[in-house]
Amino acid sequence: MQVNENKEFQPLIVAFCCNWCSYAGADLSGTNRLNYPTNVKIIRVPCSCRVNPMFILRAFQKGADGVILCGCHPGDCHYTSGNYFTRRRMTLLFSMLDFLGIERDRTRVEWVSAAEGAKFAATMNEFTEAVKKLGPNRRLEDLRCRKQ
Amino acid sequence: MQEAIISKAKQLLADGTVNRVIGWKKGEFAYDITPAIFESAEEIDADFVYDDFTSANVSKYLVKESKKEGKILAFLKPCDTYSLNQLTKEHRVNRENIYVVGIPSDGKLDAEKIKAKGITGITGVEKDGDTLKINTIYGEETMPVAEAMSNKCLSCKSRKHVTYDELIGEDGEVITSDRFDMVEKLENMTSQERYDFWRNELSKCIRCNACRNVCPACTCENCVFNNPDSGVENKAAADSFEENMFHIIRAFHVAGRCTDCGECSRVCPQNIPLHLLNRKFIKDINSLYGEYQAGADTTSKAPLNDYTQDDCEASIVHERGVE
Amino acid sequence: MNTFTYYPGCTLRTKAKDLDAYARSSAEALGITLEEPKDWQCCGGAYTTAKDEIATKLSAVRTLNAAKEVGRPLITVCSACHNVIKQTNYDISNDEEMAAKVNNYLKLDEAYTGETTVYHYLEMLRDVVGFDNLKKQVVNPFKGKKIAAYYGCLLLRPSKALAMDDPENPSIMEDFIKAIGGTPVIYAQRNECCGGYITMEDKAQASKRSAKVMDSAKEQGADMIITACPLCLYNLKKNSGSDLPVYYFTELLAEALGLKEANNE
Amino acid sequence: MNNNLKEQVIRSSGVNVLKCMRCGKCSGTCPSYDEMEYHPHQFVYMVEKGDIETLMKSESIYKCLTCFACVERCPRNVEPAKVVEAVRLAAIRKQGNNHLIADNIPEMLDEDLPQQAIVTAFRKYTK
Amino acid sequence: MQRIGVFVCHCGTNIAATVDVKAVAEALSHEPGVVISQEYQYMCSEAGQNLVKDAIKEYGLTGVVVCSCSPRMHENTFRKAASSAGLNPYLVEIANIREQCSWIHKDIATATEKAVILGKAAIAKVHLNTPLTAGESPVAKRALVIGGGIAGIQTALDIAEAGFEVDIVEKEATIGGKMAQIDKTFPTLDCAACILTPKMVEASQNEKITIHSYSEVSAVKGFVGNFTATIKKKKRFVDETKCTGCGLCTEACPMKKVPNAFNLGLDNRSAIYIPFAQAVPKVATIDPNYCLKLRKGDVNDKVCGKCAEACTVGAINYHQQDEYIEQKYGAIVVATGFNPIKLDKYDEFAYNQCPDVVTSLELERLMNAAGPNGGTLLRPSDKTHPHKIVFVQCVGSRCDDSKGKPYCSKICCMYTAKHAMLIREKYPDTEVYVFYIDVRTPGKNFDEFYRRAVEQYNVHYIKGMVGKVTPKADGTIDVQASDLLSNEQLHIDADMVVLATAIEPDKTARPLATMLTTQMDTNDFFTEAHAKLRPVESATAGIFLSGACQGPKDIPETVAQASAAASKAIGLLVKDSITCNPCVAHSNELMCNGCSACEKVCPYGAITYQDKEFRMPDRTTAIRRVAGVNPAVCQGCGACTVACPSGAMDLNGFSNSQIMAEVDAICK
Repeated sequence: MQVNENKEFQPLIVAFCCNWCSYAGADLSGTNRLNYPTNVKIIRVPCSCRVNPMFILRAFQKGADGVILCGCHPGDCHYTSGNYFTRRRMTLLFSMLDFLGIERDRTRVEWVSAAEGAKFAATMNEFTEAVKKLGPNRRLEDLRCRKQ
Repeated sequence: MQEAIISKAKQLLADGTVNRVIGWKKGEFAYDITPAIFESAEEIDADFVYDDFTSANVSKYLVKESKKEGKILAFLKPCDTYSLNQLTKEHRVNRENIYVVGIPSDGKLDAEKIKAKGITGITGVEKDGDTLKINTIYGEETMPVAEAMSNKCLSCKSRKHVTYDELIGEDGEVITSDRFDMVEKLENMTSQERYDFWRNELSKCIRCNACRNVCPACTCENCVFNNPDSGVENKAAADSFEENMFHIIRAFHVAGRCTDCGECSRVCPQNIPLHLLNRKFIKDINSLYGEYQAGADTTSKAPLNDYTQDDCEASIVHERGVE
Repeated sequence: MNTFTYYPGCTLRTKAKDLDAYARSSAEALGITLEEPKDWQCCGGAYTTAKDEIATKLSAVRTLNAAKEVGRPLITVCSACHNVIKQTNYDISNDEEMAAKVNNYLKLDEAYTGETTVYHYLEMLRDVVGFDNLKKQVVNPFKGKKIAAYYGCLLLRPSKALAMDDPENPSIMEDFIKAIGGTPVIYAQRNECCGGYITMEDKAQASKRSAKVMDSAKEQGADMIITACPLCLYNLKKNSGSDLPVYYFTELLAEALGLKEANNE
Repeated sequence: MNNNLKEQVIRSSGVNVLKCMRCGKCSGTCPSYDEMEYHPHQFVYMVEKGDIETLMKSESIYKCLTCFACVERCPRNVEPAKVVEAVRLAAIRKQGNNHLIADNIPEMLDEDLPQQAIVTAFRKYTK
Repeated sequence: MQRIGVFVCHCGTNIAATVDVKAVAEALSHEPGVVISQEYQYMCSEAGQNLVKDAIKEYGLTGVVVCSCSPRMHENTFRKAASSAGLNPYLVEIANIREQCSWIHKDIATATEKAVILGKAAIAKVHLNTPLTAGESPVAKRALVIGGGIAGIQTALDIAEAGFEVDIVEKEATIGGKMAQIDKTFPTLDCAACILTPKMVEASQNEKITIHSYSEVSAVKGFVGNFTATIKKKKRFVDETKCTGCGLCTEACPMKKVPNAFNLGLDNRSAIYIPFAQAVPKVATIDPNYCLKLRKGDVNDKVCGKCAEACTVGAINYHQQDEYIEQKYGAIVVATGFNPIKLDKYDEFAYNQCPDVVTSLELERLMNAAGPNGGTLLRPSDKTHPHKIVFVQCVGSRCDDSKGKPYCSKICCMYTAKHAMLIREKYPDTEVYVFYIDVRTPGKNFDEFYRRAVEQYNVHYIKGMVGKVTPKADGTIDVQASDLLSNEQLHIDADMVVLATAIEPDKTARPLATMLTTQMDTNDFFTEAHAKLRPVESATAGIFLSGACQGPKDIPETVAQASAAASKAIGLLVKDSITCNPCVAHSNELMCNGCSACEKVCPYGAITYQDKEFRMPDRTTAIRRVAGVNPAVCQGCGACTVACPSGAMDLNGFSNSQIMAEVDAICK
């Protein structure tokens, strides 16, 4: 999180991308020079189903303002079924975070294929904008008051 | 009831069906009942207790006990049988080494609730219809049973035993409960209100680990919070990550496996309604992936280890009514 | 439900009273209520595309804002008004800089940023009434009449702003003609300009253009030609030198619905 | 080459003349082609070169029907009609360059002429 | 103590122009464990790789971080380099500061800042990397070619020639593709059928080649060397093994008014049909949308059945169902080809209004001896000889994105010259006009060919574009166009107008790309692994590209690429095994609960359980049920790692602690 009084709030976005579709999609937006903000930092995972909810919580707790998870489209998982598990896991995790009063727009799952460089860039632009609007992530970082 | 149970225990020990019994014995106070192992009729006669304060679920003890030599007898209330089934399904207990006697339960009492009425020095209780007679060292007091009933029993979901070798009394039915009411109430709050609620609750946590230790789903050989490779190890010098996220991670770990036995909230010394986190998952699973009751059987696939091609997208969370 | 804000425009108050009167009576018969905003202004007749022309766009924005305030879509019938208002609305929705400038001028209580939906009367017939429903209500069908629809340039272009129909192969007026029982005549010049705008500047050119349109329709065997634009009607009638009759589409609509006599009384 | 004028025309029209691939389709579709000295594609090209004054002096700027055929059909989305209008505006915005003089109007009128003809003429040819 | 080397690549100016590489190297040199941090112009070059190798030896590196292009590009290069210098290749990590940094950002300060963070994340990860050893996996000695046009046929023939089994999957009833519809070919003007049909026959007769016509690939699973594809053989209601292609059924069929797709709807065929005389396989197919019996819905109904009566071998089967075949392949070649675009958006050319305005491919059929007019060029509207023909170039090509295809379709200039020449040759009384923007003829003998059209055949080439096509009542067509050189607007009274329609990839390509996890550009052309150096491979290992699915191509180029793709596929198929990914899951038995959660989510059945005896801390022994992973079967998706409640299951190369370390480094 980088906040400067005079500067616009710049959120830190962590993007988990599966190696086969979304990471390749991110590469393609690079190859096609499709801009998205520097706020987005990508972590490569073999499949979206490798992403443990703990990673997402960890990112938030360490100062991320938004976390997005990208994988192959349902039905197109390189490993056949990984993203179906991801879908259930993340649906429940996001629902729980919402239940705890964490802003919904800080989390997102997007299916981006290796051919969708434009979608990747557009998604990252949108997501960064949405998180920017929310301001810094304080709630999840501070869900539990520090002990006295 | 206590007599029936004790005689059953002695009978099964005597005929060699089992060589141990897991039951309960009194602690320091009358309402302080804890699980205990009995190996002889004498021990049973001396200490065995089963009364309205006996709520502890003994299934978790069976993880270790069922791996020992010989069969062990366990008396299980309906809710406890769900826990045992779930453990059986996850290969955590050796079901063949357990002799289960199902016992009925019409709800257990919460001593804290009685004490909250200003009643102290409790030596025993007696139910008389809807009225609870409480014997104290200062004399007899009364209060409505419902007001002394433990929270988890107030929202009881089933009076049915899903696994047993023998029953004492008649078996009950799965009942409709209002257990999701509080979850729903929270869901209907604004995000800020929910946040304030949980921040207030979770800040009370002293990380005593009682919730984890009592949970019949938390039976890992080594808890992730003790696993140096997990990245969330609970170290003295650890940063606040594990501290902050403990309850979310714990709830997620038991999602789809939690039978909603309510033990976590019951044992919490800070009275944090931890069961609401579990119920939220259960409610979501029921509404998104179809009704699922963990522990109801030993063969079904856990919802998080399963999928359909037409599952909803995670964006369903974002699409819910805007506050 | 079926109430719309209706913008007649200045020409429909004077030289094109017919276009207006038939439109109103037909709408009523079709169960549509058209409500005129209190004080509308002339739309300016031609849209100035220049980015640095703001003042000329204000009157159209005022009309759009009036419709926004009552919360109803805006219906126009004159092609020129429609074109100006629709293009204004498109640009104000898509060009933030222009929207900002316009709102600086107007100082409305709430900035106007393109909230109003604008329909041409024909679109209302197609999308609200439905040509099938219209067909059911026709009492005097134009059986056997070969009718040529004249779109001109204003109804269709630029298509990204007007978005009414396929700009090169439109069908909305042909479908309308079928609904009122006539036989549509397809001819190549139906979406080419008649030169109406230039009639004050270069009458010869206006004549040449309009003759081309009329000849093209006639060549394909049309009995009459219909339009939604007063300027086209004038130009095609006056300057083309052709004897092919030219009508407003609303006149045929009213006649088909059996309302023409009542109107003329 | 007049860079100020070129810039003004480009800004006012909002057109990126560099997108033109010089296919000439605008001129192929223009209904006023024969009336024009400089044709739509030449407008685009001459603006690119900065040769604006020649265009401003030409009668061509008053011959465009604003029918948007060139805009609609340009494969490169260049919108030549907007360039023509921007050049025309540059011309008539100059002092005393109104192309339509009010006193001349009455003689042009006839009983059927819709007033939008007059309104648009003013809008297009005067400042 | 870790000794990590960091190497920052300039990639010429690709990275260095937007990322201050010196600053990145400087910043990363202060990270814990980093003993050397350098930058260099091209890390992937021999010299760059030597930097890494030398540093490994000189500093005794225990880990290497290369800040460069995508790991999908050069991870292997640097792993090999490390390996040759004695460092385990899996102790190398790549920070992607090109595709995911310098190429998408403009501001040097923020891009540099991001590059440093990406570098730090890679360093944090490499700290936790462990040496891994790759196993091997066998290669299935069979190739799948998707698409049976000239590209697919050539690829299949070449692969078969090398001795491997090949399956061609073609969605139409016959192989041959677009080339079968073409009349003559440029620049030699030889007849397309005369050179194509022998190849079709060769393919069908080659023992190594199996042709699945009227079929689609419905699913692809697996990975290089080990793909499993499901092929859907669509029901054609004719038993392929019995049908002799005699054609009696097509004569018997009473439903004769079916638009003939092979002739692009310019004439009709029967509901049961053989696409054309030289079709391969020469087998009839029933079009269920037109067949009187099949349209009824109930095949047991006593309607029609004329074809079954006519068939002497009993090949007609109205009850036939789709059939699914599953087959293992080592390599897959995509050859899905192209189609002309739909012309709905360009109706100023009156394509939808006038039958005498045709596309170039339609003209091919109109001129073809097997076409609707038996090779005599007649107007579709009234079957008269056209005497004035106008060709319009670049219809839908070279457009702004909002108006059409942004690319040049490449083949139109040449085939238009061919058409013009053929018409002038055959009908010298016909005037031919070609409206062009540019005439593009790069290719051997191409410009000479175009010059012949102008100089020898007197075709009128006019620089300018047609603006409006107006069909007139007398049957002629007014073509209004600009002549840019003479600065005039022309009107030509034409009898026919031919539109050089842009070409686009086949619509089946995009879903296929998704299925194959291969990349596509925004125009749906498959993206090659490297635009210059790996033009026939996709970025996904084992998937190769052949023909126009990769970009517009003429026939010689298509054939060249088809053979290139074949040789790449052969290069893979000759190997008995390929090194497999060592980044597989493993279970920490001391932590494992034996709960089976991992087993339930494993798509490969790589996890099995067994009871094992363990010595407990109290010196007793206990039998516990624990999970084990078969590394040869595991593909390393990681689904099990998250399903595991105790964290006993972890993934090599992407371990919990490695990913957590990356998260921490990024969020610091």
